[in-house]
Amino acid sequence: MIGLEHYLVVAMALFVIGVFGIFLNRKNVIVILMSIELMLLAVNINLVAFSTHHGDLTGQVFTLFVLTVAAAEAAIGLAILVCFHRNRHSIAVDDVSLMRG
Amino acid sequence: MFTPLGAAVTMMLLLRGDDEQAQHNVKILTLTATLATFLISLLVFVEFNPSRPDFQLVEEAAWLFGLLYKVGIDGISILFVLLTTFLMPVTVLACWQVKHRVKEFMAALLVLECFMIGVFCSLDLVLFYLFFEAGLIPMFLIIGIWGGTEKIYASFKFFLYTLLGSILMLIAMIALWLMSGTSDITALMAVDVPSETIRVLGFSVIGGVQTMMWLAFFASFAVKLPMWPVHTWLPDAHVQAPTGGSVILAAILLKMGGYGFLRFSLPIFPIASEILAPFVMGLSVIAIIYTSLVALMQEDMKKLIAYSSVAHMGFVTLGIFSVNKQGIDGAIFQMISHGFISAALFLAIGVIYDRQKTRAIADFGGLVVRMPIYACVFIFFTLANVGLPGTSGFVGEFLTLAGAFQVSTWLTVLAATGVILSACYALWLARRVVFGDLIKESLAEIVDMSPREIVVVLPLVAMTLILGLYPSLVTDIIDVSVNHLIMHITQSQQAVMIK
Amino acid sequence: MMIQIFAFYLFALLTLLAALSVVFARHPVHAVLWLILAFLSSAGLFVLQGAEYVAMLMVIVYVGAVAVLFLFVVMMLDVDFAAFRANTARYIPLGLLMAAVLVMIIGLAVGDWTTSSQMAERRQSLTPLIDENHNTSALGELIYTDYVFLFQSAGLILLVAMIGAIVLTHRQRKGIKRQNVLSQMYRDPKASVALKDLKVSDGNPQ
Amino acid sequence: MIIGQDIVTLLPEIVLVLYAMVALLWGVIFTKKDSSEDSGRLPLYVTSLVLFALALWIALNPEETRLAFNDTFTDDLLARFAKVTILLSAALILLIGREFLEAHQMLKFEFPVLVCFAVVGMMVMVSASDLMVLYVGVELQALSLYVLAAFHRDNSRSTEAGLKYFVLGALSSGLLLFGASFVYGYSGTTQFVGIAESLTTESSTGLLIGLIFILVGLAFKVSAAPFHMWVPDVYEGSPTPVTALFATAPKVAAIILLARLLFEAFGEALQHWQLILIIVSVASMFLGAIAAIGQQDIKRLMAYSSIAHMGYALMGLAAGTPEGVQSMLTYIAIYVVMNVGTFSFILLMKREGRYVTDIDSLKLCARQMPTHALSLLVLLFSLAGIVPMVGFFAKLYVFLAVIDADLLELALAGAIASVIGAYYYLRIVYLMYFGDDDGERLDRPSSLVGQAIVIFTALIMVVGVINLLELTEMASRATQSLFN
Amino acid sequence: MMTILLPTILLAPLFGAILCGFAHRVLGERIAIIIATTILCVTAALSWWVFTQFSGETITIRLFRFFDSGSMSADWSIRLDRLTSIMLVVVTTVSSLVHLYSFGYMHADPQWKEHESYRPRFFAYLSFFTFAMLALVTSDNLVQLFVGWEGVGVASYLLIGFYYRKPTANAAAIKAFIVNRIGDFGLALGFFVLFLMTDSIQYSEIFAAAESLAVTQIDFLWMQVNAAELAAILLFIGACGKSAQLFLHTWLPDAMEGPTPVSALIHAATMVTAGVFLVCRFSPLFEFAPTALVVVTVVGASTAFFAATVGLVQNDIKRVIAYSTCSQLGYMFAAAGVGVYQAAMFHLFTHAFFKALLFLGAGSVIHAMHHEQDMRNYGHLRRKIPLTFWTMLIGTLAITGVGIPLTHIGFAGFLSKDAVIESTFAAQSEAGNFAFWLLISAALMTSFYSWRLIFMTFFGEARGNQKTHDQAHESPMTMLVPIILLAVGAIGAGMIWYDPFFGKTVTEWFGESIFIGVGNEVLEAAHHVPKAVKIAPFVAMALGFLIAWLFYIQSPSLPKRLSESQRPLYLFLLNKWYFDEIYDFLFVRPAKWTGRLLWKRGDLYVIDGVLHAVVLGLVPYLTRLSRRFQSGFLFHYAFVMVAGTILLMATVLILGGAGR
Repeated sequence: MIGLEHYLVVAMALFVIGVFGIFLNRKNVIVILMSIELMLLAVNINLVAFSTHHGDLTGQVFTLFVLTVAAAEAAIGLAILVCFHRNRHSIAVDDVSLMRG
Repeated sequence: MFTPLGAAVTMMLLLRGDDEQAQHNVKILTLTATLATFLISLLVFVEFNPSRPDFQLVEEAAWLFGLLYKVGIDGISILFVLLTTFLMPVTVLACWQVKHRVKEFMAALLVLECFMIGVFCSLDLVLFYLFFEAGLIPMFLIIGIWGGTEKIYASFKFFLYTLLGSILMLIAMIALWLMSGTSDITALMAVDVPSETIRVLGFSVIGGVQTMMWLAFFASFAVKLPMWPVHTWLPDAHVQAPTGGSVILAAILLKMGGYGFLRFSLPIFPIASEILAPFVMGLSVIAIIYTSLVALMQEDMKKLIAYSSVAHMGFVTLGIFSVNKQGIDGAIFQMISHGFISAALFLAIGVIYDRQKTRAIADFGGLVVRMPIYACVFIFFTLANVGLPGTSGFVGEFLTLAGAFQVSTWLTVLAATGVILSACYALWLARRVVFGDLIKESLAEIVDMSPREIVVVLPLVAMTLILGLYPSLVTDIIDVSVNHLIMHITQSQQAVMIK
Repeated sequence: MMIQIFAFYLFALLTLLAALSVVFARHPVHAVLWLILAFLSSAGLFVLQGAEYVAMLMVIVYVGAVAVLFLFVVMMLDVDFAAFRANTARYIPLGLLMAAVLVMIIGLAVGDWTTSSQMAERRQSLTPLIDENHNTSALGELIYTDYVFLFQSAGLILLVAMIGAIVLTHRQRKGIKRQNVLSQMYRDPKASVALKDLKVSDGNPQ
Repeated sequence: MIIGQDIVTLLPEIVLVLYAMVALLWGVIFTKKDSSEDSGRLPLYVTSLVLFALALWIALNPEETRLAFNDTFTDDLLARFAKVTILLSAALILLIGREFLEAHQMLKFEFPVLVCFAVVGMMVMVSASDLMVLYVGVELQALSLYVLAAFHRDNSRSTEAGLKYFVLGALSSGLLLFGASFVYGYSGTTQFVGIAESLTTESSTGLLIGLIFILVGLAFKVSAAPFHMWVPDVYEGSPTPVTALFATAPKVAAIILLARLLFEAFGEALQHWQLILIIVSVASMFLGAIAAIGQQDIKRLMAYSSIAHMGYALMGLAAGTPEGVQSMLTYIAIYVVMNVGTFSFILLMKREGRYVTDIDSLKLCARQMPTHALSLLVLLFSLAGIVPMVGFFAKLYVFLAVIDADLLELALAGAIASVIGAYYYLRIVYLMYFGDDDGERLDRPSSLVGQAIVIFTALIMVVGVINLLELTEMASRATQSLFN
Repeated sequence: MMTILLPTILLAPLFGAILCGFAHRVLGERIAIIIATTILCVTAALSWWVFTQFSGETITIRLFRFFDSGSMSADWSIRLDRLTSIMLVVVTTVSSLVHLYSFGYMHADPQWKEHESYRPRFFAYLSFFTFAMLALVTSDNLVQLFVGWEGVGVASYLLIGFYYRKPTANAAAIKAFIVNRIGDFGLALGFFVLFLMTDSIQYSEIFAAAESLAVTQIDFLWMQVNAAELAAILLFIGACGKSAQLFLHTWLPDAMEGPTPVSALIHAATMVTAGVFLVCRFSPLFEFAPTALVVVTVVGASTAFFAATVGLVQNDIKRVIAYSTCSQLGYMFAAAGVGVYQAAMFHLFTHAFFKALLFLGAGSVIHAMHHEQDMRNYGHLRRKIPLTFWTMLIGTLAITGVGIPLTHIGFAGFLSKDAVIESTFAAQSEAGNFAFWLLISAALMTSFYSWRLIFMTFFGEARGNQKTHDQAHESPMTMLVPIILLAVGAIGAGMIWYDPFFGKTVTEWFGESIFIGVGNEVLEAAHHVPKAVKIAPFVAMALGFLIAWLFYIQSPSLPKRLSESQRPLYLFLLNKWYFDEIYDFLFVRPAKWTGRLLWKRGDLYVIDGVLHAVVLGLVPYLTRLSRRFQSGFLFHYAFVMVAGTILLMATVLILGGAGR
């Protein structure tokens, strides 16, 4: 029987992969953004799993909002990225960092 | 009735001073204000009844979160208030030659005066702290803006050093306040701070909470006073500060530490004071000998006097923590007298610094040839600094030593060697600066003190002599208060013993 | 039941595999494609749990909008991605270590799973029982009643995203002539054409 | 079910949103397409006015706690306290930032609109009594701020700041969400009240871990160490008015949200989060104090300063008592005033017509503009927590609460950090007053509003000593509403 | 009568000093110094009147309140008893004569440039000194005594350093003050002991309690000692400092840098005898402190001997007299030490006359020789300055103790010195015997160096700068009159006052001012010593004279040969037993060295070093660290965040929420 724990484990793995992805792709912002999307996905799996388990729709409602926000985040993130690219002609955030210290 | 009025006068002046364009007017106004404050304090003094041990002329108002705005004076504080108000006009006069940003300078002085009076009058923990620390800001500015070449180092050292000390006190104050539920100093004296031995970080602390709090307060006062080994800010601050700044610093600001010991450490933490008195007295003696020796080798006049101040403050702590009549009387007297003497010495150094723009001892010599009046004044205060009988310096030292002798002969003997050493460095200074033949080219044209400078110094001479010949003037005022204090301490110590 | 188990493992493994591939992909375009796979398979997981609406939304919003947006940007920016791969290996051990610790900690939470005894009493949105109502309609009922305020706020977030995207990326290029239909339509002949009486002889050099 | 009362409760937010939309429409319609002129001057003023009006309105609301939307939205005194602070600071910052924005051709009508949305987000945050509301509020605010950070889109620093802020912000909200999902899972509810109930019976590691994740997410928002890394870069890169905004309103929102979350939902888990808060606040205070010393850019310096200040505010929360919250509220309100004042001074710093932020440019500006320098001096001393400025009382109050909660060591750490911190404020004072007489001078300040605000806040710092403007009273009532 | 007179005597010199010191610009120099001198003369006359009229009953006059701190309270007041009256006479007489003398001596001092005003200052100092000295002798409590005690120290400091252009004078002044301070240190501690034990600083109460002190133990430093002994010894340390007794004597010879009248007044007649006065004043205490008395005797006798040996070889005329002063003071202490305070006072009294005489005479010689002080450059001055010669001769006769043995006829020194020597013998104690022999040998040496002085100065050939010799001339009358007056005193003082001081009426005369303990029969015994003892000083004196005559008249080359053959001894003596060098090595240099060490190492290196290590080292290091941490790399930031999260979680989970 597939219990709640299974889903939680999947979500956990997904979340860790997302976090891991951020470190791994330390230059490519786009992949970093995708990693964040993965983290949000993990959250969604968690929420839905809990929701189903509790027989309570709140989790799913939450998921809806997470989805929405994720979309908005993606839009804004990419917009900023585009701006950044226009200014620097690169999306490698680590090549030159103007601000440090 | 008292501080507010003094402060109001100063503040009012501050605002008007901002509008004044002519520097001269600013100076005149400041002088008037300080004189007025002095007069007011004299009036207060007249109204003050020295035969009562409690606080008088108390003003009280509710303030922030349960704090009080409560001011008042007793026999001890009135003296310091008078000292402050007396010295301020002198300082203002001494700074007459400030050319650079006069307005700000005078404003800083006035604000400082207000805070200093506040320290000596406040009867509320936090109010005290407020004034105690607020004085840092104008002083910081005075050193920083009008100071010498290394003013930045000196002012930062001064500020951060004292801030670190006082912030620890603040923590203890808060704890004390919460523990006792009152921030009223008079009420606090009746509070019995627990003194059972506790364990902190694996060490058992005798005197428990009292000791911890006492140490926190001590940190602040010791830095302010300053005691060895946290005295190193003082020489730097003095050397860099302008003459007026040095005067106030030495004459009044240092006294806040001693006043704090009398007002807080002793009456509120009697047990801890008893436990730690040997420690403080030991430090005092180290301070006396150590700084006297160091003073011996100084090449800068102000530094020398600064170190001598540290040594003299060593006598103060020695006296205070011998907790007997002579000791405390002597300590208070020493503070007052040091107020006059060190002020005068810094003024004297200022006089020649104004002329030569140097303070190195080696740059002077034989001043007596061209500046007889100056030499006279200088020698007078040097001798007063040495503690010559007949000047106020003697009474304080003699009484503190007499007081300390009742507690520990060892310490007294050692401290008394400081008296010898003080003669060594002070006379050697006089010899190198004032005596000898005038051979330095640069000094050939130096002129004697101007009438203004003489007017500045004269009151100090007078006070030094009067207090030296008739010390009862001071001791009568503090008599009842000090007796009360000692009685309070011994009673609470006994109460604990019985328990 | 077997099918469910099989489907769960299929989708779960697919999701994780896809996620790993996203992270390790050589080319961002591949990463985006892997991301789409991850989304799709997790939508499958949702379906397995009876959250059909969320699953559908997942496909539409994530795959249809977000992933495509990513793809679009990746294409648009036209970055040389080959250079990005250099010396990332150094950080893998550290990343792995942290991942491991994270797994342990979250695992602790997961392992500690207990259901509160009062859980049932505290359910906020019991109204549409899953068995009785369809998932979508139940959700709809919730969203438009209890959570209408949040729903509207989420709308606001989208609005902000829109404004933000426009503000940041929309450029008013100077010197580019655009067709302004309205201004063309409202163009007043009187304003643009001036009729002037010319004297007969004016044009004449005579 | 939606009932009128819910709407009424939410009315200020609704009004603000409606206004924002109107402004947006107005901008879209009336902005001349090809004019190079910035179009935002009017909306900016109007927005500022609206924010003021709303603040006034909220302040005059009756003193009662109102719940809306199934108790997911709380409008109590705490929320109102925060909202007024947020609205006022945002309004003031709009005013002082106008000149800067115009000078950099950034005064588009979108700017005030985005500020409005951010403010709405913050208002939602401080009223949130539900994890979802919390999340939505945070995101609404955060997304607007991401855009604002990158608003100077032709400036690579600004966009870099935006990018950094965004990526890290997204990461933090990911963590927060993950935590929220756990909390939901283990307590079965997203409502604070419900969470609190479930905690009364049992507490599980799952809830604890969820709590920590949420705390991390919010700590990021309040820029507490070690989640502060974005702060200096973003502060430095963002346009100065935006920086000013970052330093004030969102901090208020986040920390009050934190307070509500911790006390309403996790009040029972005090001993767990107290430790976290202690660690975080000590780390923030020391890091803020130490790292600021080496800074050359005043915005960056203010960034570290705000990290340190948040450490003190968190310290108040860490006390875990009503007094602690009260002290935190007082602290944060004073902090906001000080920051508004300081930033309006920073926005006056111009050299040869160009805005500068390097500290060295302050050299001897006391000669150039004595009154302002004096005001800044007062503000800096206040920031450093030195008597007799109001800033001292803020710290005093926090220490008071903390010591009352028997966390003497924490207070001690705070005290020592404040001494270290005093150094860099003094450094500015030193530059202004004692510095060498070389280098170019700053221009005379031009913005009247800015000048007025600098002087006014400085006055508050001094005059406020008398009774702290009844702030403690308000904070105490706000706290009571939290603990009812 | 006394109640008006005594304050007048006390305060008049102060008035004179102030007038002379500050008002001379208004009054004119000459008038100012005349006023000061007149005042002093009047004071002296009044003092003599008091001295002769005084009944012996102790009188105390309170002036005004001085000191008030709990039980430590005292007034400014005057206590008149026999001791005081003697001192009054000594002080004012010598002082007034010195004032007078200074008129001539200071008239044209080559140390000063034209138009420099120095005389009023000099006279003011002199008058001030007189005042301080009077305050000392008239005090009725410890604090006032201390005031006078240090006051004379200051006056001495100012006067020794009077020639402020001369570095040696400044150095000598400081040395004098500091060595005195060391004595004062002991004195002050003695006061503290007395105050601690008796809870009072009034003489009367302290004396009343002296007996009980003798049976009280007190913890002092590491030991437990008898309170009376301790107080007495500490007081004696003070007396040593002021009276230049052994170990604290080094300042006195150097003090000769001051003008000669000063030497006469301060360093011969008055100030240096304050120590003796102190011991006599505290006789009630000392009588209960036998050990302290032994110390006093031994130190006094040793000083007498030591100073005499050094005096043998000195060449500076004033230094010779200075060492002789030192030596004579030793006599006085020896007398006091064996319990015959009267003899000490007697010697003090006579010594004032002849020593002042010698100094003033030497001053006259110096004046004549244009401030040349080296005796090797003198010689054959007998004819040039006859009056000086004769008076000096009288002084020498007085100091060497010429008189007719076994009678009471002789120069002043004869009577008093014999009294001292007899007393020591009569004490019949080990210390007394020790003192007796030392004093006898010292008497021999005294005779030798005094005659050596006379011979080198007035006899033989004229040495040194011939021109100076040619211009040598007798001093003006203002200088000669005081000398002559003193010479009269030096001749007659001993004979006139033998009875009251040492003879039959002694006990009644001193009354209660000197306390003689029960069983102290030394005074009585002194009159009945064997005849050999009575003659011994005379023999020693004669022997000394003969040797001197042999050395300096008969065969003037002898001293040179002797000094070469006994070079180490000679150098040892010439360098005053190397006391200065040893002190320099033991105290001065270590003090400077420690001072520098503490300053550079202690303050600047350790304390500030630690401070800097923290403020300028640790904090900036952390700052740099934190700045490096703030790398600007996005992934780095994210890493820190996640790492922070993990660490927080780990902490919380491990500590299990052990927040409280």
